[in-house]
Amino acid sequence: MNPTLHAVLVFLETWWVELVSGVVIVAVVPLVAGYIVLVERKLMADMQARLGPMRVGPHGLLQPIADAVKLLIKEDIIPDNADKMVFWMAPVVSMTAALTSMGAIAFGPAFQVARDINVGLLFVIGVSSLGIFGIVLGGWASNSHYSIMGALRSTAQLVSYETAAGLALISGLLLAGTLKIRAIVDAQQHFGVWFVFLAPVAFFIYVVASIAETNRAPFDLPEAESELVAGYMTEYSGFRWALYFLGEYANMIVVGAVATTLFLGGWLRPFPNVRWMNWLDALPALFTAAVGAYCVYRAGKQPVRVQTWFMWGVALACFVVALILAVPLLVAPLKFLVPGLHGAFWFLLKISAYIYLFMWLRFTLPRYRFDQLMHLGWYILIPLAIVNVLAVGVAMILEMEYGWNRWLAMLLTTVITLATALFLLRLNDKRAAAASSAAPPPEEPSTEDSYAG
Amino acid sequence: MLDKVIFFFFAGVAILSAGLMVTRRNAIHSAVFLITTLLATAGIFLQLRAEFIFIAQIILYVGGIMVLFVFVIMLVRLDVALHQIQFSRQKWVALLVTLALAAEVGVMLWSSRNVPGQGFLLPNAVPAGKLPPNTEALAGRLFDAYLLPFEIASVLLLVAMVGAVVMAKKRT
Amino acid sequence: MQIPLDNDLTKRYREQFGAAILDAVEDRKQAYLVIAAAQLAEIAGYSRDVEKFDLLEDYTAVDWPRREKRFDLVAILYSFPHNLRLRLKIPLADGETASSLVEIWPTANWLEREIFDMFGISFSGHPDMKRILLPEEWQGHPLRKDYDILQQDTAWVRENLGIESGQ
Amino acid sequence: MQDDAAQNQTLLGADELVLNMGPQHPSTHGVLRVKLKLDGERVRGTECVIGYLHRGVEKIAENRSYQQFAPYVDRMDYVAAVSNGLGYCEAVEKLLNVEAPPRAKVIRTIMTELQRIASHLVWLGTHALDIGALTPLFYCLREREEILKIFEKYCGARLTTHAFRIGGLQYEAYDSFEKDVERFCKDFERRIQEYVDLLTGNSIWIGRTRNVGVLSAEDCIALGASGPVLRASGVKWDLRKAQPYAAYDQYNFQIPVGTNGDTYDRYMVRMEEMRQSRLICLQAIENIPAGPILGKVGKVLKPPAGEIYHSIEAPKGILGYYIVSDGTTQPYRVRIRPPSFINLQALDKMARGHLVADVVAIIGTLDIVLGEVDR
Repeated sequence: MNPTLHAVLVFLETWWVELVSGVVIVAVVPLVAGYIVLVERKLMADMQARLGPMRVGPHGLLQPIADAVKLLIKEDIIPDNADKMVFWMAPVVSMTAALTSMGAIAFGPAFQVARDINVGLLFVIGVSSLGIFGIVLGGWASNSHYSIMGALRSTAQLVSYETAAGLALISGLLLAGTLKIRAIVDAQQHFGVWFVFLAPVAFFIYVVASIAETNRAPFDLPEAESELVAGYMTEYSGFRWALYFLGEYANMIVVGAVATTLFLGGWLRPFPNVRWMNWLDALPALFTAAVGAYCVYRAGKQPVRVQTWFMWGVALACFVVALILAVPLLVAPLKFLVPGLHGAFWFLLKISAYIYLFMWLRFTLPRYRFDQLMHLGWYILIPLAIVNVLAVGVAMILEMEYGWNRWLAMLLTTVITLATALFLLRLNDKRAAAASSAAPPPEEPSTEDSYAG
Repeated sequence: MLDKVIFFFFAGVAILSAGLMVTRRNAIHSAVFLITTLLATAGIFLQLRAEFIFIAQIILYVGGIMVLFVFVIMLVRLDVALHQIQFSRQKWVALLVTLALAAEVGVMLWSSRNVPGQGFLLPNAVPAGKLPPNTEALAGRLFDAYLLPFEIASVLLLVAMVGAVVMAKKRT
Repeated sequence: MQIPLDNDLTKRYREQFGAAILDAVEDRKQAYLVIAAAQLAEIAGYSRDVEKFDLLEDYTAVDWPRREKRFDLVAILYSFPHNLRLRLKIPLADGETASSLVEIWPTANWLEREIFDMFGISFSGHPDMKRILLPEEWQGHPLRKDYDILQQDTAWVRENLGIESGQ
Repeated sequence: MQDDAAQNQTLLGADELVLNMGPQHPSTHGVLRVKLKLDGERVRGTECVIGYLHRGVEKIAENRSYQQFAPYVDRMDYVAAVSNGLGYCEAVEKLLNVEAPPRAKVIRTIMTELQRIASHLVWLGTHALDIGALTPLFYCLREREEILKIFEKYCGARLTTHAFRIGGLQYEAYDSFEKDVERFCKDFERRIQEYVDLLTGNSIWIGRTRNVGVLSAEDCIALGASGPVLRASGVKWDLRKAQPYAAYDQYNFQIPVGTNGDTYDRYMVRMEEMRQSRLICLQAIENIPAGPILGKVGKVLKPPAGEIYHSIEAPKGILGYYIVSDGTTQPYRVRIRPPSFINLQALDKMARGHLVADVVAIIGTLDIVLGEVDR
């Protein structure tokens, strides 16, 4: 046989799962991101006493597709004085980084592209942090003041909060004792408890830092629309802009997946080791079936016949998914499918909850100012994260060397870190009080550089 | 076969972008090519199954140091640099140093041609399963055999960091 | 309905500035003093510091093209302590400059620019005497009674469209 | 604008960055252009470029009869058209020496106070949006909608209402007017609580507004800033109390004042003003006197020669009309003292030394409407 052909065949034989998964990620994530946007708009509308998108498809269900088509055919504007090469490249970098890092994430025990990479979690974090180059270079290449200010803010913000996020992750990794994603989840199964209960402070720090890393409100300063118009993407339009947008939402999925893997038990169902809670296994199927039933109920109330059909279609899809989730439970020969399918369900559910939290915060909170953001990162989160890492380390030594009860040891770390947090906040208040009592006259610019760090 | 293709791809990218990095006039472009070089090198590390080095390269050099590089470059006015002389004129010295370096590398490669497990130019890759997981191996080494040097190094870094903070505070 | 005014306030003003107070009138229960432009700064300073008219509520002008001094500058003062309003009228001929009140009431800054913009009265000692509402290249001052928009319009049409007139 | 050499030297020794904010910018509330001189993100000076919306309202007035000009004033501060109309009608009435009948005065008061609430709601929503809180805007617009519905039922228009006529009112209050107003006021108390829950205690909100854009009482008076801006710096002064017009002397209400004169105080003052306006409305609908709604004015208005200055407490500050009559049917000169125009002058003083993000908060807290700034 031709050696080249042979090599190709061997390659395909060895790697076909990974290749297919990779293609699926690249193909599906943009669609998912589009629908996350729709969900976000719908939720925002619901919280703001209005309806949100209603025109395209029943209840606006086809809105993301309409948006995508519009963005694709929109004129692609490149400013005259822009640095063309960098301007072209920047959004692609953002998007690529987010999608690549998704390769190492395990969406359930069965769905992972880079299976045996030894540094799984580090890979995800490291590669997703490369997305910053897209933002910085895009902001620089646009040759606009707003863009470059957005880019500068973004750099400072990411560098600061990545530190806090990394330290928070270390607390969790100490507990897991490995960087492999699968092993991290296994460790939680072995412990019989999600790490969020053992290291709640670390989880909290990671939540805050991950909001900041994904540039979401209340930390969306790089693109703060009321100050910097759109920050680094001011000059972008059409599909390039859409790439940034997709990158941002893909990043949300990534940070959600990291938090889920490390702190929320990955694809484990709640109470994974408690035998009498096994009825929870039926929940995924019941849940999707209930969604389907609701769609059937709503189908009759649609004003237009097309919409009724559409609702029936959605209901049907839900029932099919429910069936897929239920059949392996009931039919013995298919039992081997259960962990994979249900794992994926729980994993996606947890990510969704995490992203929902992001959205909820966005609709509720005002935006931080840049110096306040830096202050929060450097004066509170980072010291807190350092103390937390130390405390968790000490607790683990207490447990392993001195045979302390694990819960007692971990409770101690939490108490210690919370006390530190209180102390830091007090310190912070004092500083703020001192600053306001000194009341610097507005003409006198303070010498504190808000980009410090 | 595939290994070779991947290796030559990464190596080619690394060398090409290194050359471009040196010759670009625009500092941001240089930075972009430096990033590409570093990423390509990281790719070679990954191919060698040195996963930890790979990710350390990406997180520290690309994600950390290069971000700060770009950050600083953006704060500096580029048009000033455009009018300055790009290369220093000591071409002969540079040539001499390059030749010396090339000779050293050549001698090293030539002398290792007979060492088992390494070829003249293309080292034979070790099969995947044979290597111990190198993150754990590295950690074991660092915190076991080389604990003291490791700690000394970290104290040094800490001192440098504190020093930088003190200097920055003094200036303002 | 204009009647001459002779209350304590006007008496104090007359004592202080004598001939500079050209007239004191009450019109529909509202008082105004007509003062000479030369003394404007002193009278304004006195009004703020002694009579406690601490707020320059408004500052504007009226054009009377047929009069010898065609403009009236009108400053509307308000006193917080006395809850009292007073108008100062300053007759001004075309081309004459008034002294700026920015030093006394910083709020006069934009108001004087607006008067300059609309009437073409310029103020000496103003930190930034230029148009405020209309573009820099605008010709003429629209609130003058003899202002003609057609002139400007025709000029614009000639320059930009290359035809004689748009009307 | 007193730049000296030392101030031009920035922290890094670099040149100042001049950033154009506007005329098209999401948070300049219209077509305002602010040239910001920046050192990094710190503001070293501002310069407002205005006039993009200039329509020459004062010139138009000279070519219209007194009645014809009344609808034009609605287009100045278009989020508080009723207040503009009240000021103009009362000024012309003073010029004519007539007075509106008591019933008209009370209905005017109710409408104007509703308009004040509506105007403050627009301010609150957009101000919160500028600071990054998305949700209050929609809550505010929901309540404003109720007010606009009352306006619509009363006079058929929602935004530029032309609700009043010189001498009184053209329209009798519709049948369920009192009931509608009462229902709105009853609901509104609960609604204000929603805004308070979202913003007042929120530490980010406090962080963004406390000590931002401080304006002392002296600065306010010197710069002519009026309305809530003046009251937030501690001056307990309100034209509705100081020189009552319409029917304000009949009702009990408080003048809220702040202490620091910062953005947070202005927020608190306006929130309290909405509550007070609600109380005024509740008092007023209890007893609307019967009687005619239009005073004795002729079909053709020919005020005797002379002049008048009349000002009212509009939602944004002192709104004054200086009208000169030469005895004909058309005003000889109408000068409008726009509160937004004069309050906007304080921007430079307030913004210096703050960050770009604060400029946005300060523009929001000044509550300007560019239609009125430019006229």
